[in-house]
Amino acid sequence: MKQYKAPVLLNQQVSNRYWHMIVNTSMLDQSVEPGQFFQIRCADKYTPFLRRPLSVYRINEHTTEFLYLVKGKGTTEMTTIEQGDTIDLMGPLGNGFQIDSSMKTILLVARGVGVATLAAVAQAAYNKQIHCVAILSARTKEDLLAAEFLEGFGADVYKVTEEDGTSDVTNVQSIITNEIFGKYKIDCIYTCGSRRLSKLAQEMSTNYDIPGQIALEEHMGCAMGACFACVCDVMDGDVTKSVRVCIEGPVFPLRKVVIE
Amino acid sequence: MKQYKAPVLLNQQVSNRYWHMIVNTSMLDQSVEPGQFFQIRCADKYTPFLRRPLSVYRINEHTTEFLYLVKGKGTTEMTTIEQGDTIDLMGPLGNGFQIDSSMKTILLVARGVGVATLAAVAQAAYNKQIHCVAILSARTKEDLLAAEFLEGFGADVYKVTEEDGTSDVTNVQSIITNEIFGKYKIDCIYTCGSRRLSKLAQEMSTNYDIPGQIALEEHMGCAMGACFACVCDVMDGDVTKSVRVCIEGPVFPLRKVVIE
Amino acid sequence: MMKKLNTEVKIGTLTLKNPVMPASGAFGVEMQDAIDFNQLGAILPKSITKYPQPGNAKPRVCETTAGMINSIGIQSKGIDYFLSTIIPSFDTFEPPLIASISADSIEEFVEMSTILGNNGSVSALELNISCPNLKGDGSAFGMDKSVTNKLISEVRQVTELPLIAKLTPNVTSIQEIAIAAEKGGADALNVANTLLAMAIDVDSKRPLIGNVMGGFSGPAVKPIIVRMIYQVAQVSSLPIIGCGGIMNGRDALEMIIAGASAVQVGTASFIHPTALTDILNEIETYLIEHDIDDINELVGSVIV
Amino acid sequence: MMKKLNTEVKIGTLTLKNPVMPASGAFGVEMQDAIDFNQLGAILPKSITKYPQPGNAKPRVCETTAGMINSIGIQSKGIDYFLSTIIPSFDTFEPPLIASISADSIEEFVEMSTILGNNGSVSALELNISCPNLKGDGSAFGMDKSVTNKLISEVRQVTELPLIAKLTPNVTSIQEIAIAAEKGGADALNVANTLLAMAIDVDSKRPLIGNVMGGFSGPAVKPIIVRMIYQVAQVSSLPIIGCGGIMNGRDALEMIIAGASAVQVGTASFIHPTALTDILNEIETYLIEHDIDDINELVGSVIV
Ligand SMILES: Cc1cc2nc3c(=O)[nH]c(=O)nc-3n(C[C@H](O)[C@H](O)[C@H](O)COP(=O)(O)OP(=O)(O)OC[C@H]3O[C@@H](n4cnc5c(N)ncnc54)[C@H](O)[C@@H]3O)c2cc1C
Ligand SMILES: Cc1cc2nc3c(=O)[nH]c(=O)nc-3n(C[C@H](O)[C@H](O)[C@H](O)COP(=O)(O)OP(=O)(O)OC[C@H]3O[C@@H](n4cnc5c(N)ncnc54)[C@H](O)[C@@H]3O)c2cc1C
Ligand SMILES: Cc1cc2nc3c(=O)[nH]c(=O)nc-3n(C[C@H](O)[C@H](O)[C@H](O)COP(=O)(O)O)c2cc1C
Ligand SMILES: Cc1cc2nc3c(=O)[nH]c(=O)nc-3n(C[C@H](O)[C@H](O)[C@H](O)COP(=O)(O)O)c2cc1C
Ligand code: FES
Ligand code: FES
Repeated sequence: MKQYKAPVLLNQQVSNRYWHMIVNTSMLDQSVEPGQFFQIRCADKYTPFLRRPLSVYRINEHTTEFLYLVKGKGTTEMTTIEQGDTIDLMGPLGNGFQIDSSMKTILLVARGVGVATLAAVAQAAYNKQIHCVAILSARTKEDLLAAEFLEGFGADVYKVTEEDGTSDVTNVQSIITNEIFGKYKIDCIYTCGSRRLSKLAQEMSTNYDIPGQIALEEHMGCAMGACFACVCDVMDGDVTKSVRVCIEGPVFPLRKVVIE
Repeated sequence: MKQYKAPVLLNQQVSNRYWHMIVNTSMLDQSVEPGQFFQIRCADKYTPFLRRPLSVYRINEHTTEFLYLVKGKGTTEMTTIEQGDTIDLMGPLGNGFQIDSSMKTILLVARGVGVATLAAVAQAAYNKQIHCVAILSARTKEDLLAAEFLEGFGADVYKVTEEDGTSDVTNVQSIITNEIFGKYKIDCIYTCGSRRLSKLAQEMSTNYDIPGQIALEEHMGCAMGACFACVCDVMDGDVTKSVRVCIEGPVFPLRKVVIE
Repeated sequence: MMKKLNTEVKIGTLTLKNPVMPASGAFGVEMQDAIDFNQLGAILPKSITKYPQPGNAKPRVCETTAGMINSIGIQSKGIDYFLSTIIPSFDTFEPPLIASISADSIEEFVEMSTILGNNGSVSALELNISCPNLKGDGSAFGMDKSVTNKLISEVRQVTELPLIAKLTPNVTSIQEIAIAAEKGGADALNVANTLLAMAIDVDSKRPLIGNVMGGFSGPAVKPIIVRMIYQVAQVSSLPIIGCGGIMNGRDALEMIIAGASAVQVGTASFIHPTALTDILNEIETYLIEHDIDDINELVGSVIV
Repeated sequence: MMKKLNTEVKIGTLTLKNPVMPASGAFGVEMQDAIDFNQLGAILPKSITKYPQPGNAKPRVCETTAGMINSIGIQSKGIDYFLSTIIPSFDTFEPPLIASISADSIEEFVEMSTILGNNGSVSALELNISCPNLKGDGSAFGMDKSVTNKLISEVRQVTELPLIAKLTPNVTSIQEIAIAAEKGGADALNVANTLLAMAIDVDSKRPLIGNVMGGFSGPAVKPIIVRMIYQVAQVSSLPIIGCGGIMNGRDALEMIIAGASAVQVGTASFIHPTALTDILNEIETYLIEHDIDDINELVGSVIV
């Protein structure tokens, strides 16, 4: 983990609420894994004060891409960054997803900007010749991002939205059990972005005995494991254990996390 | 006095420590006088926090120009403003110089960036067909700014610098009494930018019974007369009276100010 | 159909048409060029002293990260000038005038309150028992609960006007002082005056304020003030006027939600001369957007 | 010829090779990726409690203008884990290790100080008598001068190690508490812990911190801390460790000039992971540029 000033190659609005940024990260002295994240200094000011965690969306040889939702002060500032500017980032941070080459088919369950995190999984899976099936959930069709990107990697993508009335948990559950489990033998479930869908994925994982991995989000201070701002609970056998998302996560075994 | 976002037409370094900015002020609903100033928000951040007072350097029909010394946080931020950006300014503020058309010849005594303030006087004097004689004092020849600008308005310019060893008060005094008073009948002395030169100008004004005007600088809070941050003392007959530079000044009768 | 928006709030027996007023010392009649005074909830000139007072050494202001320090030292032309000149200068404006009093002793507070309490143009008194610029290294009446109680009780005897105690944040327990002021008979509590602070130029090694220490204001201090408003609201039933670090409507709303019935805005006007009226507009927009008819519903509505 | 620069400072009997160390709670062994720990004046892990403690509700941090609020609540695995795991994790680093103790009672402070005082790897104890996150609405031992005095005196009986009292800024008179700590036998004073603060999201009306209130740190608070360092330096001859809002070398120097012999840096590391060593470098550059051979010449050199 180091701090860098990385040249911004692109920073572009891709839908109503989402932006896409590509930065030159050829100076990194370490490889980046899907599920890892960077701490971004959104502006060279003291307001917004804290860095913002963004996971990697696409990992390329010399560049790293982010897909971000414009939510509050920090991400709003980020939209003012222009191509040619530099961005101050620190990372890569945390532990990424495990994507075992012996797997044949994996299931991605992403809600909203959670797809940013799982897109990197699809990319890595493709490189390892693992087939992806993905459920993408979003408020509106416009917010259903990265579907084509995933399809480009050969993924079968199921889209559900509030707009279409298809995104309720029961429907997602029936898609998984009836359609997906009917067609594929899933070796691992990956999820990110929604408490409700994570709970569902956790149930599926337990009921069908499929391993799973989840990327969690917590508000962060240091992002270096020092401050204990970002804790969440995981089960260690029968006891709950407090872990730091920034350094012990953000990816955890799906069945172990205590989803609040 | 109002607050405006004014388009910046030029912001350019003119010497080692000085920058020149031209802003489009065609939206002003009031005329600007030499000696008046604007409160500039140097950056859209809370650090630097306070606005910075800059007096007008040149006053044109649709534009206003500033000449500023890069001194601390605020003026350093100002140098990052680019043509096409807007700048947040409030003004015009304060009382300007009085330049009575009946005068024939006036003397300007400026030190350092004080010339920015007096340049506007030279410009106005030219328009009123008043002849200007100016002593410009600076650390180095490079810092002797606006000399050509004054000469363009027909001013006779005497330059003194530390570099040349010519800027000590005794030498300036001898230039005034021997050379300038020998050649011209001075109707009014205008000064800005140096405590020592102001004292000298004040003495000359008293000893030779020439009226004078001085533009003062004080640290400001509100610049609207409300906070009493910017006070200085002037003589009101035999008693000293506290006045606010922002609203009762920045220009005062030279003989009345108590130069600390 | 637009519902009618109620922005009226009460400070003791005084009704303000809206909760936004200037903070003492950061407002003067000179600002009428910048904003329409008739839109304000109240008018509140700089604290006055009994006798003319020269104020402190310069520099009197300096900036810090997201804030400023001031040590003006209540430069004042005295109460006579206030009566003869300052009060009449606001005569043509509608909002009630609140006079802020600064004094060196309880007796002087009583004396000045008697005079101002009998002036028909003054609608309420704010007792500045918290100015950190007085002699005595930043100490203030408002740092001691029994002094606070005694001071307010004695002033209470001489006037019927609503009394606002302006508390100092430089205390271990603002609740204790708030309770003392309430028991003394205050009608409202201003939370709070400036925090005592200092800044040094590392090159010259000199303090950036002529008077060495001064009062710290601006957005940097807001989280401390919000906390104090919340704390005071837990122990006192008096209306609270929130003051310290408000830069925009959301900051004002934060204080209202924490427990303030009204707010004062000082430093923000130095950065944005139209801050006072902008803030009022932003509050109104928020009320409409959140479908709140009466601002009083928001007061102390924080969900903990 | 380059003169030799002395950056050594003394904290009681403990000599630090330079005045820059981390602030408790904003530093951990995990940060060795970001900076070279061997450059630090001291190593100072997060405050520990006697028993394991879960910490507070989430969110535990939020940002404010030029600062942040935290309410971690001393999440700790207890003193046994500290002895068995945390201390050894710093074994390979040269700087002395200062253990920060947080406890619920004087007896517990004494007990923990006895244990840590007898551990050969611990070079000094910092007594966190100021954590505003404990039960009791942000109150702390360090808010009361007699409690402070008693606490330090009792700990003084059980250990020879240098004792640093970490004071709370949430008091009316930090001088009073400083004197009480000095009389109790403290070897140094940390000025200061975080300011009690609160922030509310105006849309949800919920506090931005799960625990409602929390400790305020970062550049916003610096002017308050500088003032307190200056005030304490006037009344106490103990070395002061300045802490609160340092973001760069000039901020650290400001505190040193105000009266601090050393400084702690917390929040800055969250923004710039290399802040600690950057600050040290900036201090050294300043000393060279200002032709100062010994940093101790700067301590308290403010010209008033
Ligand atoms: C490991 C990790 C990876 C993430 N990856 C992505 C991503 O790829 N794309 C994306 O759009 N978002 C991602 N997020 C969420 C993203 O960090 C927040 O949306 C962002 O911090 C919001 O900042 P803001 O300034 O827009 O909002 P504000 O409301 O101004 O934020 C205020 C504070 O709350 C924190 N905060 C708010 N929401 C979250 C959240 N969901 N998680 C953590 N902190 C939060 C902010 O960091 C900041 O400290 C990720 C979060 C984590 C923890
Ligand atoms: C009426 C008036 C007109 C001025 N006109 C000009 C001009 O045309 N060109 C020019 O270069 N300078 C002018 N100055 C001085 C200019 O305001 C300061 O140089 C500038 O504020 C310094 O800001 P800084 O951020 O660079 O320095 P910093 O050291 O960061 O400033 C810190 C604080 O001190 C204040 N300050 C520092 N020096 C002065 C000063 N001399 N006068 C008032 N406040 C000061 C700043 O405004 C700020 O609040 C004028 C000052 C006044 C009062
Ligand atoms: C320049 C200046 C002068 C002030 N003078 C006074 C005063 O005379 N009386 C008073 O009660 N408060 C005075 N204050 C404090 C303000 O009224 C207010 O309490 C404080 O500035 C915090 O609010 P703000 O952050 O909105 O400025 C002054 C503040 C400033 C900045
Ligand atoms: C996340 C966080 C956790 C903290 N935990 C502790 C702690 O355990 N013990 C302690 O004495 N101080 C703790 N502090 C306070 C810091 O040590 C320091 O006093 C404060 O943050 C001010 O310094 P800064 O502005 O440099 O951060 C903590 C601060 C932060 C931001
Ligand atoms: S953010 Fe500090 S420990 Fe995770
Ligand atoms: S700057 Fe406020 S009165 Fe002049």
